[in-house]
Amino acid sequence: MTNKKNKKNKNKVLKEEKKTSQLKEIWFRLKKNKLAVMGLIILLILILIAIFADLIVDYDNVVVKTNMPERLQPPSGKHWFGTDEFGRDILARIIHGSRVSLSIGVIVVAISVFFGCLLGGIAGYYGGMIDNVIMRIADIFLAIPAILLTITIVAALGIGMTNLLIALVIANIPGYTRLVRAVVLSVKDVEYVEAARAIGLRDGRIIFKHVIANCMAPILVNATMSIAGTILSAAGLSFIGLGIQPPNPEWGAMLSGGRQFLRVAPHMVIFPGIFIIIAVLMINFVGDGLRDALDPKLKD
Amino acid sequence: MSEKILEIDNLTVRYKSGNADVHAVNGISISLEKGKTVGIVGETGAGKTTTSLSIMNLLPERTGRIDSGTIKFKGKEILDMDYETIRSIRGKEISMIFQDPMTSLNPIFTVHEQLSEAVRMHSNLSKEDIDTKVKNVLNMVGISENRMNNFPHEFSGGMKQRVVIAMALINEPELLIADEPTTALDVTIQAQVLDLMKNLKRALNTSMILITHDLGVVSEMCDEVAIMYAGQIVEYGSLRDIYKGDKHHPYTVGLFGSIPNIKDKSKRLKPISGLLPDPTKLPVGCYFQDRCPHVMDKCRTIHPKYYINDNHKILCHLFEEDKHGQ
Amino acid sequence: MYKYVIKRILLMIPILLGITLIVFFIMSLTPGDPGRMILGQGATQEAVDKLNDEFGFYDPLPLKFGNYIIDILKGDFGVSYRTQRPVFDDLMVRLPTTLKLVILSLLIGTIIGIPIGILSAVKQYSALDVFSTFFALLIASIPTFWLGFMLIILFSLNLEILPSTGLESWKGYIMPVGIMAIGQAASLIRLTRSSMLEVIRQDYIRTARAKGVYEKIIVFKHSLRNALIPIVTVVGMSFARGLGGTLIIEKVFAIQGVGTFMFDAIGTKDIPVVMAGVIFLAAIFSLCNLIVDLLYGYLDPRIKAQYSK
Amino acid sequence: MNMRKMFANFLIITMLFSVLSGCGGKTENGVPVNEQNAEQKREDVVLGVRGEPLGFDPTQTGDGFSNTVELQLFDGLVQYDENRNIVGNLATDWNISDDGLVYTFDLKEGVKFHDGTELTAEDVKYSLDLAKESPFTSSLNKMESITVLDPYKVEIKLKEPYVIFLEKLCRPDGAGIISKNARESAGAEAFYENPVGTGPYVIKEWERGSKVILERFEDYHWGAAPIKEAVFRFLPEPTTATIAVESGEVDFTDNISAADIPAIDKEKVSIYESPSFHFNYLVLNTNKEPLNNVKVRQAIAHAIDKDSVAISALEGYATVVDSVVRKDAEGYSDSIEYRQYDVDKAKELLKEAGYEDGFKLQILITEGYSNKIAEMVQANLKEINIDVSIQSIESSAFIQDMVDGKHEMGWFAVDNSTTDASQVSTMLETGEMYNLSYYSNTQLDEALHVLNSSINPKERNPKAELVQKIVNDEVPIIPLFWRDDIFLANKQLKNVEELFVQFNVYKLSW
Repeated sequence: MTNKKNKKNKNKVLKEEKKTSQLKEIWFRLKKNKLAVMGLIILLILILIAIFADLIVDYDNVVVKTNMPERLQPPSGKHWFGTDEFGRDILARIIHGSRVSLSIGVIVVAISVFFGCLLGGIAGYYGGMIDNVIMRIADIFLAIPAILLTITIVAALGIGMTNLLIALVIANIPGYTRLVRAVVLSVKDVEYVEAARAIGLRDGRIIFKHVIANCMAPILVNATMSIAGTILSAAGLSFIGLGIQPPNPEWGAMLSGGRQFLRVAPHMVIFPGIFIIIAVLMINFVGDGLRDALDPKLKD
Repeated sequence: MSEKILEIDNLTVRYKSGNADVHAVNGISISLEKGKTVGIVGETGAGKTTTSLSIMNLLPERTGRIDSGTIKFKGKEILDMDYETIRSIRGKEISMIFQDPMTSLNPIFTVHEQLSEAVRMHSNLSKEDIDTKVKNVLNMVGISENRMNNFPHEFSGGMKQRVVIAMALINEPELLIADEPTTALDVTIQAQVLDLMKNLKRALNTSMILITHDLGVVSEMCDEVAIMYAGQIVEYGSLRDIYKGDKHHPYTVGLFGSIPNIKDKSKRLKPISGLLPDPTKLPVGCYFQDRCPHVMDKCRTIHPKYYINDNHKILCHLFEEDKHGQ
Repeated sequence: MYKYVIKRILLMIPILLGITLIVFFIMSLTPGDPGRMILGQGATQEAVDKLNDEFGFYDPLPLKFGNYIIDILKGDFGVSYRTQRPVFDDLMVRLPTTLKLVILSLLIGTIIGIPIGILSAVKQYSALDVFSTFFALLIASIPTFWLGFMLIILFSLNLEILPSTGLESWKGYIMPVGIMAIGQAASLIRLTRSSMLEVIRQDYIRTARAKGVYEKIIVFKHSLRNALIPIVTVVGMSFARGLGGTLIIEKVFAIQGVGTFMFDAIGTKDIPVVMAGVIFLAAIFSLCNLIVDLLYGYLDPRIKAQYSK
Repeated sequence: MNMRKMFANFLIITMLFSVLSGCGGKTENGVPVNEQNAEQKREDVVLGVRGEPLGFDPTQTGDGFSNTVELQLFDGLVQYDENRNIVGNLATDWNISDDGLVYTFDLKEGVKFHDGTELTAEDVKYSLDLAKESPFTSSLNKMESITVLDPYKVEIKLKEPYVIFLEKLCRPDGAGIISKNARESAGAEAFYENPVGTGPYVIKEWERGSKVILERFEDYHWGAAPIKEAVFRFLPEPTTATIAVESGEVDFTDNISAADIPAIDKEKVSIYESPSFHFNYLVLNTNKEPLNNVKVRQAIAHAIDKDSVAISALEGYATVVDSVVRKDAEGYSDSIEYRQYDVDKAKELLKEAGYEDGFKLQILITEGYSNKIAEMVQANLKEINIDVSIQSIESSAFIQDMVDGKHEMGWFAVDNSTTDASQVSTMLETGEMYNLSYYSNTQLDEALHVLNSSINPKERNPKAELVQKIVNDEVPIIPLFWRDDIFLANKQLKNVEELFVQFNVYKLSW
């Protein structure tokens, strides 16, 4: 028995070594890309702000509590980014808003990638009827302009955070299904998949462990980019009134709330906008860096 | 001394990369007489392709660096030439055949277009004249005229290599550089392509540099042979010196040892143990020291000098005592 | 080749049918009813119910969908609940505005984007390359409406040189088209650059150089022709998506385009308009898809061969 | 091009934006367009309105955008003068029967339709018969019958007494008189888009999606209008409409967001303001737990800071009220001790009701400033730990859900184009469609019935006071404010104030 266990550990160790060296290699290449490093650092800061938002600023009486005498004040010593139409400090609301805005991107992409891999994997691996059906449905969803599809779904389910997420996920799944299917097709006939099939692994394991694991690179890069894209479209949806409902301070909602005061209090629109740009830009940098790091051909 | 078409003297080429530079070519010298063919033999990664690319200054712009050495073509120094001069030589006086025919042709242009472009670049012949030239060269390489307007993907590997050869020879260059022209082809096609190149060479009296790791091809095609190892020519000599000579560099012995010989009954081939040294951290002394059966202390400390016997040169301490290189 | 085109057009029909089914289903989930929407707050409940009956709003879903499909096949896309006019008349009024925006921005975006993309690929890691990549990523990270506001504050409010509304004069076009064009250029720069980098590394480029071909010809003939396929896809698709996608720009600059038209229709649950609009946009999308695929054939003989097989 | 330099550039660009936008305010770069050609008198006016009309048949349209244009194309039997008294228009005089059920009108002679034909009693009967049945003019469905007594005399019988019937007849966008034979010959469909009326303007051109151009009707029976051409441009976005007026592209707009007012350049344009008939209030659904408990409703009434709600919603451009009847309306009673903003009293009442640790409550709203009201109410009620969640849905679905009673608390607003106390019946009379509180009180119903039927103040005022007392005690609804109408107009445009009475371009001039 022990012998078998040792062998397993040895394999694990070997695999560990192989994996770490692979990761080290990617990290090594990523480090070279200065923009990506900057992106990572600033993203970490934003994430830390989001996590410790409660410690930085008290939610109830700073972020939500109205204080009408101090409404619409421009940036000042007391309120670095000024106050909104209810007299609430905009910097505090941005800090808390980061929690919602950043998580929207990650949640939506995570779910869509999961379903994308599931559907794309099956379609790519089995081909034939299943592939045709899944891909035709994907084509149907892709043919409807994304923003109109999202609006229709939100109009149907009603305005609110969860419905916004559902709408964005549904709009994203077809894209990922197609991406994963294409990658699976290119990897499917490669020898090691033949070998895996030969030693009798069940299809499920083959699809997920071997095939999809090896298409992680393009999926990962694409996922990073679409986290950025999702944050932007969530802000867009809030702008046209379908986004997050008050009082929780999501950046997009703050932007659309401030739109009315564009001339009187432009700061209400400028600062949340800048934070959206910074967050999305940094994610794009990391995504760009990842693409170069993961795609060996693109070395210097 | 017949006229030298190409003289490479102490060429050193380095690839700049983020953390450690790759020393691909470390001071090689080759001189080639007109009409002759020199074979460059060595394992992959020995610096053969880098040498061939440097001749026409085709090294990747950002990373390739020619640190030292001179390349004289018909007496003129190539490294000093401005863009227009070097461009006018490429494909006109010197041309190249690359290894993988599958990717050497532009997939979206017809064969005729790619061939006629080679002519258009160096002459302003009328369309008809160019067409006749293209037809002639295609016939020369055994491809029928009416396939002229096909696309590369409509040809087999062997046929594509013939097109590449046609493209290289269409302007009747004086020097032809062939970088492993037959490696990607299977054996039967390989023989046809080699015969074709031999006839064309004789017909057009082109001098040629043939790069290969196949000693059989060298013996058939070349007049002189240079054996490269880790960016250096460890042995250089005429066909007779290399194949019949008594003194050989240990690496050459190892190379010949690893060729299967129908007459030899022994079951196992004698491969050279170990691997090429890491080009970013080349050892002091002789680069072959880790794999050389006759390694001596001197080999690990002092870099060997050439033992020269008439035209035959060997870079190894074993032979140094007999006669010091002039 | 024609066989392929006909096959693709026939394939569009099930897709359009599928779209109709999905959008119809989603729209039926939306709250509210046309009767109340038309008669407004003042009307009595009986009047609202009577009107809803006329529209067959209370029929069971499958019956409603069946009738709708039959009408479409007869070419009758029905009448907008709100304006009582045939749906396509209203859509056609809005189409030229959006078309102008999309085509103009696409043209400018392409004219700026592709050359810069090529240059930054040819001169990789040069100042131009680093800056254009940074610029492209920056523009891709800015929410369109935020940029719109900033420009309105800057040019309409403070400098008062550009109108902030609609497309009355040519000046009205500058900001909306400008924003869309930069966005287009940004994505094209990144795409052209990576696509060109991919091609420049190919062996046949080295062969061309070895043939003594001029650098300019190598870049613009050999490399660009090969790099065009992904570029053509993006340009084709952004035109198709542009028609429905200019909603945000239309909202910021108060332009009555297809985007706002669809948005209001969805909001006011004007089902015939939403259905007709989505089918129309999807049809254009599929057509663009087909045109792009045909362009592939033209650009790359290997693909053309597959088509005629 | 190292990293530090690039990041510095990025900062500079963002600073540039904020600096330039921060300074806002005025630049004196030359005189705006409209003042340059002030010398030769302008003959046209460009009006920025919020949306596009659907059609121009007063009896077949109910939306505000169509009404705005219809006001220019048709006349009613009677009209308001500048102090909102009712005077004759197509009718020279009229009398009302004692029981308030029969109205007889003598028509003005020689009034021309746009197609040159003459107005007769037949046209009046035809128009009002249509309005009697149409779902778009529900307030006129109270008419029983219209009979032609002679070519210039007509009699209208009502189903039940309707105190504000004459006010309704003042509105040509519902009770406008249309030409009978023009509509019958062209057909309802064609008439819907090019109507024939007697009003001061005629449709010249309708550019869908962008503007409607009206042309002066030369032989209008009160004399041709000073403005020859009136262009209605559709500007849905308030901020854009405001800028359009400031930049001189447009001469007038009623689509202003109160938030922009401080930034408007007062030298270039003039701002007019006056209370409207748009009454905003909070609805408490008495069928729903715990709103069925009167103490809870009273507590909520005390917890709402109405002034802050008005500021957050409309920047204070509203008339905040305590009573369901406005101060300047007849019948307002100042003897009642109305509920004031008092958080402690609210907590006390909640404790008495047994809900001091609070409960969850949903407020139903729709697009527009009601979001701001909801956010303010949410913040106010948080003080007495009532946890309010906001549910916003599209306007027509919102009305339907409220009518179906799906709401707990809700915002609502009515515009009955009157401040008369009788209008409370639409909100609180038992069985009324818009009694959204589902509140029923026989005493209140009886008082409202009197208010609707009798016209003499001695009978009405005590009833009005009773209504206000019951509403204040029982709190089925919480009155908030009457929204102010705000107009923004070119400095040269004259008597813009008259538009507050009724949106008649006829009154404007340069």
